[in-house]
Amino acid sequence: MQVELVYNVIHTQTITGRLKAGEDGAVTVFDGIVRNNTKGRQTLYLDYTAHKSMALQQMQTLADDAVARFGVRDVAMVHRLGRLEVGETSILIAVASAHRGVTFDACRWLIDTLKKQVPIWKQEFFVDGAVWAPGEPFPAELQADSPFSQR
Amino acid sequence: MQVELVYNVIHTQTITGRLKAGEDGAVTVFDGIVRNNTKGRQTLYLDYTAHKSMALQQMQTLADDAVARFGVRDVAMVHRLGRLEVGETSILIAVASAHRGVTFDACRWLIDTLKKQVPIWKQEFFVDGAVWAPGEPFPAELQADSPFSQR
Amino acid sequence: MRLRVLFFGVLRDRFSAEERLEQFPGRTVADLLGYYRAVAPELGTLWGTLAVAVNQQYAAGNVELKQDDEVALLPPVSGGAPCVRNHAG
Amino acid sequence: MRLRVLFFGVLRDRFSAEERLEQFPGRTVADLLGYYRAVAPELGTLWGTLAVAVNQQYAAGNVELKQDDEVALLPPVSGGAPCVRNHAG
Repeated sequence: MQVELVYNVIHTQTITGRLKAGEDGAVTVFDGIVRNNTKGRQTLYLDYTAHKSMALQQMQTLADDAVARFGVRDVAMVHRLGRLEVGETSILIAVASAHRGVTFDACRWLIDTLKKQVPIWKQEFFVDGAVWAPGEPFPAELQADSPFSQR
Repeated sequence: MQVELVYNVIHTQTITGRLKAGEDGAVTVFDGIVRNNTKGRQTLYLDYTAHKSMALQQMQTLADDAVARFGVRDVAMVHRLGRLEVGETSILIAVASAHRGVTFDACRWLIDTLKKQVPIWKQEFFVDGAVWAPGEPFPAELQADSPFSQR
Repeated sequence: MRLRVLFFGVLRDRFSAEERLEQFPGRTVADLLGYYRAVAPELGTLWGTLAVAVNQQYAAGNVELKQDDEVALLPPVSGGAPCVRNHAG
Repeated sequence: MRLRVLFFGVLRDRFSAEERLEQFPGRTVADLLGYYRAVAPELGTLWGTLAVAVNQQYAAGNVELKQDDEVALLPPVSGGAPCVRNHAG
């Protein structure tokens, strides 16, 4: 199970090549890439930062959960940090298993869940300034002052 | 839109690299690979044959339909024919668009539909003989003697 | 009429890849299926599962054939990812 | 008590990445949020959207802090694929 935060280019083929095993019949890969615009505003580049130790722990937990929930054989999840140019891969999630249905389900669950709870932030640089991407609201049970979070 | 039947190794990274454009934020890739067994019987290699001109037409139609139905930006679909070893890619489907939800939906629809109606057949070679894979039943409207097919 | 008939998949174990039928006595796709079913009745239930393509288009049983049509007899297809039929994948 | 406080995302525009709080007067995660909210009330509604991690674990408002805890203030996260919030993707 490859779970990593990296500062250099993500090599899809290396990661999926390492992931595949003889009993696999399907690999579904999600490749998240830096778009050239956000709501029509032209992007120059992005800068990703993370609470690294926590983000890695969270990603490892998600990978374990995906195997347990969907019964897939193995998962690779690599997120890039630092400055990324348009067209570069910010995240690669690959899921391998004997049958394809679960690889689609697990891959989609992983990216959807990562986007809600793994502590990584994106700053977008445009020709006319920079903004922190607004982010997805935390699930109620993770929010610090939520009435649902009285654990 | 890259739609191809090939006899050599499928290079995922080349195909997805060519597919990506600046406005894309997501690429979902399905990589179908030769398993080392079928129902526990050890596979030596596979041999794929096709009704080539018809298969290409069908694949092109599916790619066009995926763009129309799901609103994705572009699709690549490459199927390999001939002899394939365990671990090699038999089919690669990649779907690129600004947002990820539709890339998952379109990619899954493409592989599910391809498996039902694109005229390609697989012969499996085991240590103790060869069999033609049973295949998925045709949708009723494609079957020649179906009562639903009186077009 | 004269037809070019193509055989695929498991049909290749019984027929050649391509056959020129110089004097086909029937009229429709269903007639052609009946003709070959009579030639190889030992293929049994396979005959009920076939699709037929006329000039690279799927064709129903009542489609009329024309001189020099290419007719392909297609067993259930098995391209794509290597999944077995009775699995969720 | 003494705490190590980490700031992320948009909070970095207002605070440094890390701050050592030598004499935190409160007791819980909610107290700490209240403390910083009083320092930077101009951040407004952002305060209501934060999550807090204590020693790398998400923690609710009523969690008690201990000497030398690492407490991270986390705005809504935006890692992964570059999708905007109000889209289907």
